[in-house]
This record gives sequence, structure tokens and C-alpha cells, in this order.
Amino acid sequence: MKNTQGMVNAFFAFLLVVILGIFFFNAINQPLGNGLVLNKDNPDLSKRVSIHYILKNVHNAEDYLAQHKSSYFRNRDKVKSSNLEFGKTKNAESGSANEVTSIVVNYRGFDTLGEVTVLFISILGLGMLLHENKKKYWAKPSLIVRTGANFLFPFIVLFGVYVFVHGHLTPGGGFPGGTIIASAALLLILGLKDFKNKLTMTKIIESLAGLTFAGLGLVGLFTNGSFLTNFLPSGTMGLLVSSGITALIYIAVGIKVAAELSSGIMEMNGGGEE
Amino acid sequence: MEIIGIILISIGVIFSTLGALGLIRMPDIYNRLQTSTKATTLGAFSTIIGVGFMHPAWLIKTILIAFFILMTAPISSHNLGKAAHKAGIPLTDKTQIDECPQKEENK
Amino acid sequence: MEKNNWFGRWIYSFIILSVGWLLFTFPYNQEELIVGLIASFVISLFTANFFKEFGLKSFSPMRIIGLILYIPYILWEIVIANLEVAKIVLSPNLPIKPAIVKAKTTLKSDFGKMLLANSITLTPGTLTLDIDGDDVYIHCLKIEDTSEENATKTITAKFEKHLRRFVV
Amino acid sequence: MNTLYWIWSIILSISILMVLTRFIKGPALPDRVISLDMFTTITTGLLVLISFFLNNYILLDVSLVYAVLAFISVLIMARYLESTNEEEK
Repeated sequence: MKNTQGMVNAFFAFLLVVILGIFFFNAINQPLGNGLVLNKDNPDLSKRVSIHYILKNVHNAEDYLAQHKSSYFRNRDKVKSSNLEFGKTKNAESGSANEVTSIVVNYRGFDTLGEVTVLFISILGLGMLLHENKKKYWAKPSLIVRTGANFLFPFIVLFGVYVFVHGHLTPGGGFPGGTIIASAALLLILGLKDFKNKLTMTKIIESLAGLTFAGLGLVGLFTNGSFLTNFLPSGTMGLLVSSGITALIYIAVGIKVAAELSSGIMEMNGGGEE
Repeated sequence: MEIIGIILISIGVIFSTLGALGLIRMPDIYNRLQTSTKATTLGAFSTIIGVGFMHPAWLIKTILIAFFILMTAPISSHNLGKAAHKAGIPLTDKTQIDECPQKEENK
Repeated sequence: MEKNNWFGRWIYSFIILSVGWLLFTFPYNQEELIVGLIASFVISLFTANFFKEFGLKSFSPMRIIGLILYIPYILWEIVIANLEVAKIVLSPNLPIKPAIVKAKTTLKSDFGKMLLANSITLTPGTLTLDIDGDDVYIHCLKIEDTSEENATKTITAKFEKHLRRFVV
Repeated sequence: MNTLYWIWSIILSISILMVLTRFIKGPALPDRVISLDMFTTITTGLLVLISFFLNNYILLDVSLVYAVLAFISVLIMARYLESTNEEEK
């Protein structure tokens, strides 16, 4: 009996190797130069795959391209770049005063979705590994530490919220803000006498925030034809309510990261037991 | 306004240095905690407030940072002292009396 | 002392978090104010239980005045005590006489005890090691008389006199 | 003004070096944690001073984040010292 099973396994493995080999053979045998050829003098940008991503949310450049479609790259130096001014410029391209945020969330929003997913999967693996973990032993905290932790916890959470709400104006943003909130959860574990791991609540909050992120992307897909397009006006640069969905996405990322890291900390503290 | 700021920052810098000196000179852990962390807390506090006086638009934010330090520094140094006492780290020979009970018997 | 109900605690935490937000974003405008109110509303729903001993009666004007008067007092104490410690550190033969003494406190609430212990710890020369009920164990840098009455009189009582204006 | 700034920052750096000597020398673990605590406190002050002389409002936020994380890390060390000692018995 054992022998036949081994034979079946070997056969399937061989089949897999053959299929892979066919794929490789096909890929190698592709005739070169059959893809996209760009004419250097007169490039047709609409043939490029990434044209949607280049033009995503770039209203001014889109208008410009519609007029001078053929000679965009040659006249690149002549495109006058407007002077951006904090608190005065209206309807800028991305609208966020912090350039890093506009690149991370707006132009490469898909990457951020992937990063958050990677974090989610790693925390899931951590929970699987540590599921049978015993409750960690902490000595009983003294009265001063207990009261101090109780008093400081809301303010640290408020500061984390401040960091990720202002992600498009100042440095920081979703990931640092979420980390600050997770450190506040760590303070609670250190300071409370009988701390109960609230794993289900963090999981629910995390899923809601992830759904918000994906939902914002889908709204962009249905209204403007590209995933994670900015469908809101970008507003005046430098104010709190500006830069369209960049701010909303960073809030969702902040809540998601906070819930993920807190649940990771709780699982290390012995989340298996209730 | 600027003169107040300069004076406050100078006081802060001097007390930070004195605290570091105390950390080197004192004989045991508890005395080191006494002289060092408290002096550096005052040093950081008055440095930060001094910066706030020299740049009045930042005053609120600097006061916030300074009070955060003032709230948190005693908590952590208290817990350090308690941990050292629980670990049974000896006091100096100059110590007169130790009335704090070792907590292990109570449990 | 009656227990504060959940609503009172929630109102307290909402107000104090809004004030905290306004301090974070000081040159504030209308948008910051609205976003801050929403944020502190949501946070205070979660964290109202952490302010165990506060409620609506924490806003009585006498208490706020007492709190405001306490801050310059404690800062002055810290500066004076720091100067004394600086004298000890700079003198060549280290004139210290350390001891761990026991003192009594008459404050009842947890928050009051924490403020008392923090004040004792912040003034150099004294360090709170532990609080057990009404007993406070203090490590002193330089003390002549190590009896309990003297410690109560010289260390805890002078802070309690000011603290009693705004905490129980 | 500039010379004053240099004097202040050099004195603070010297005191940080003095703290680090205790960190290397310290006979027991709590000594090292105390020197870590002092190190973070002095660094917060130095960060605020630097943010003033670079005229950069943003560094104030950074120093507040630094203060929060430093407090929690020192508290973790202290609680760890407290707990391990009791577990042996």
C-alpha cells in the first residue's frame, strides 16, 4: 500500500515539473521585440501599461497631455512648475504638504495595502505559534505605577491619534501613530493588576479598518476607473482637511496598525488563555 | 524674554551636568537615584521651558513636553528603586536604618 | 465618598481629552477643533473607565485653583532641594547620612497618594520606595532623626497641606 | 548666540559621556538601567535645544515621541527586574 502511495506522489511531482518546464520553455522561446516599442521621437504614451498609474490623480498633467500629447517629453523643461505655498496653494496635484505621504499613500497606495497585509499575516502567524502560550508572570504593580498608567493611557492614545491624523502635514503618519498606540497598550499590560487580553475586540477593529482601506480603493475604481484614485477634491495645501483620500487612508492605516501590534503584544503576554 | 530663556537653559544644562557627576560619585544605587534622575529631570524641564521662552510661538508645545517629563520621571525612578530593593541590592555602610520590609514573607 | 457613575467619568474624560487636543495643536482653527472633538469623543468612549476617581465634581473651582497654586509651589520646592543636593555632590567628602524611614499619610484616594509619592520622589533627597496602605517608605539622602513622627512631620505633612485642597 | 549654543551642547554631550561611563562600569543591572534613564532624559532636552537652533517645529513632535517611548522602555526594564527576582523563589 505504502509503495503505491509513494508512486502516486512521485508521479504528481513529475507532472508538476513537466508543467513548470513547459512554462519555462514558452517564456524562453518568446520572440524578442514583440512587446511594446516606443518611438523615441514621438512616444505614444497611451500604449504603456503604467499610463494609468502615471496619470492617476494628476489632473494638471492630464490636461496638459490632452493638449500636447505627442511632445510631452520633449517639452518637459518648458512645463512651468507652479510655486507651492503652504496654506495658500489650492487644488495641487496631491494636496498633502508632506511629500513622503503623498508618495507612500497616493502614488503608491497599492504598496501600502500590501505592507499592511504583510503585517497582518505575520501577526496571524505569531498568534498561531503562541496560541498555547502560558500567561506571563508579572509582579504585582505598586499603587503608583498602577495609578500612573491609568492616568497616562488616554493621553498617549490621544497623542497617537494626533500623529496619524496629521500624517499628511507633519512627519509621522499611520505606522508611527499605530506604534505609539500599541506602546500605550504595553503600558496597560505593565501597569494593571489584572489585565485581560481583549483579542477579539482588536481583531474586529482591525478588520473594519482594513475594509475601509479596500472600500476607499473600490470607490475610486468605480468612479474614476483606477484602484485607489483620489475622488475627493485635494483642497488647500497645509490645512487639516485637504489632500482628499490620503488623509482618510492614513487614518485607516493607523487604526489597523495599532490594532495589529496591540494584538501581537497581547499574544506575547499569553493570549491563549482567557 | 530672551534673557529669561538664556538663564533657564543655562540652569538646565548646569543641573544636568551635576546630576551626571552625582551618578559617578555616589556609593550605592539608592543614592545614585536620589541625586541623578531628579537633577536631570529638573535639567531637562528648565531647558525645554527655556526654549519655549526664547521662541514664544512654541511655548504651549514645550510646556506639554516638560510636563510629560515631570509626570513620568518619578514613576520610572520609583519603580527602579523598588526593583532594586526587592532584588536585595545592599545599601552602603553609612546607612542608619532600613524600615522597609522585604515583601516576600507576606505572600 | 460616593462612587462616580459612568456618565460623570465619561464627561470628565471627554473634556480633559479635548483640552489635551487643543494643547497639541496650539495655533488651532475650526477644522482642528471639529476633528479633535470627534477624536476625543471616540477615545473617551473607550477610556472612560480609566479615570476611576474623577467625575463632575472634579471641576469645582476651588479644586482647579488649588491645582494651579500647587504647580509653582512644587517647582520651587524642587529647585531648593536641587540646590541642597548640588552642595552635597560638589563637596569633596560626601556628607551623606542615608536611611529608609517610614511615614504616615492621611490621604485616602489612589490619585492623591500617587501625587504625594511623585512629589516626594521629585524633590531630590527623598525617594518613595513603596506605599502600603497608609505607610509610605522613603529613602532619605540625609536625615538626622529617623523616627516615624519626625519623618511624617518633615516630609509628608508639608505636601499634604497643599495637596488636600484638590484631592481627597 | 551661536557660541552659547555650542557651549550648551558641548556641556550636555560631556554629561552624556559621564552617564555612559557609569553604564560601562556599573556593578549591577539596576545601575545600568538608571544610567539609561538619565541618558534618555538628557537626550530629550538636547533634542529640543537642537530643534530650536535648526528652527524646525517638527522636531518637537519627534522629541515628544522619544519621551513617550523612553518612559515605556525604562518602565519595562524596571518591571522585568522586579518580576524575575520573584520568580526564582
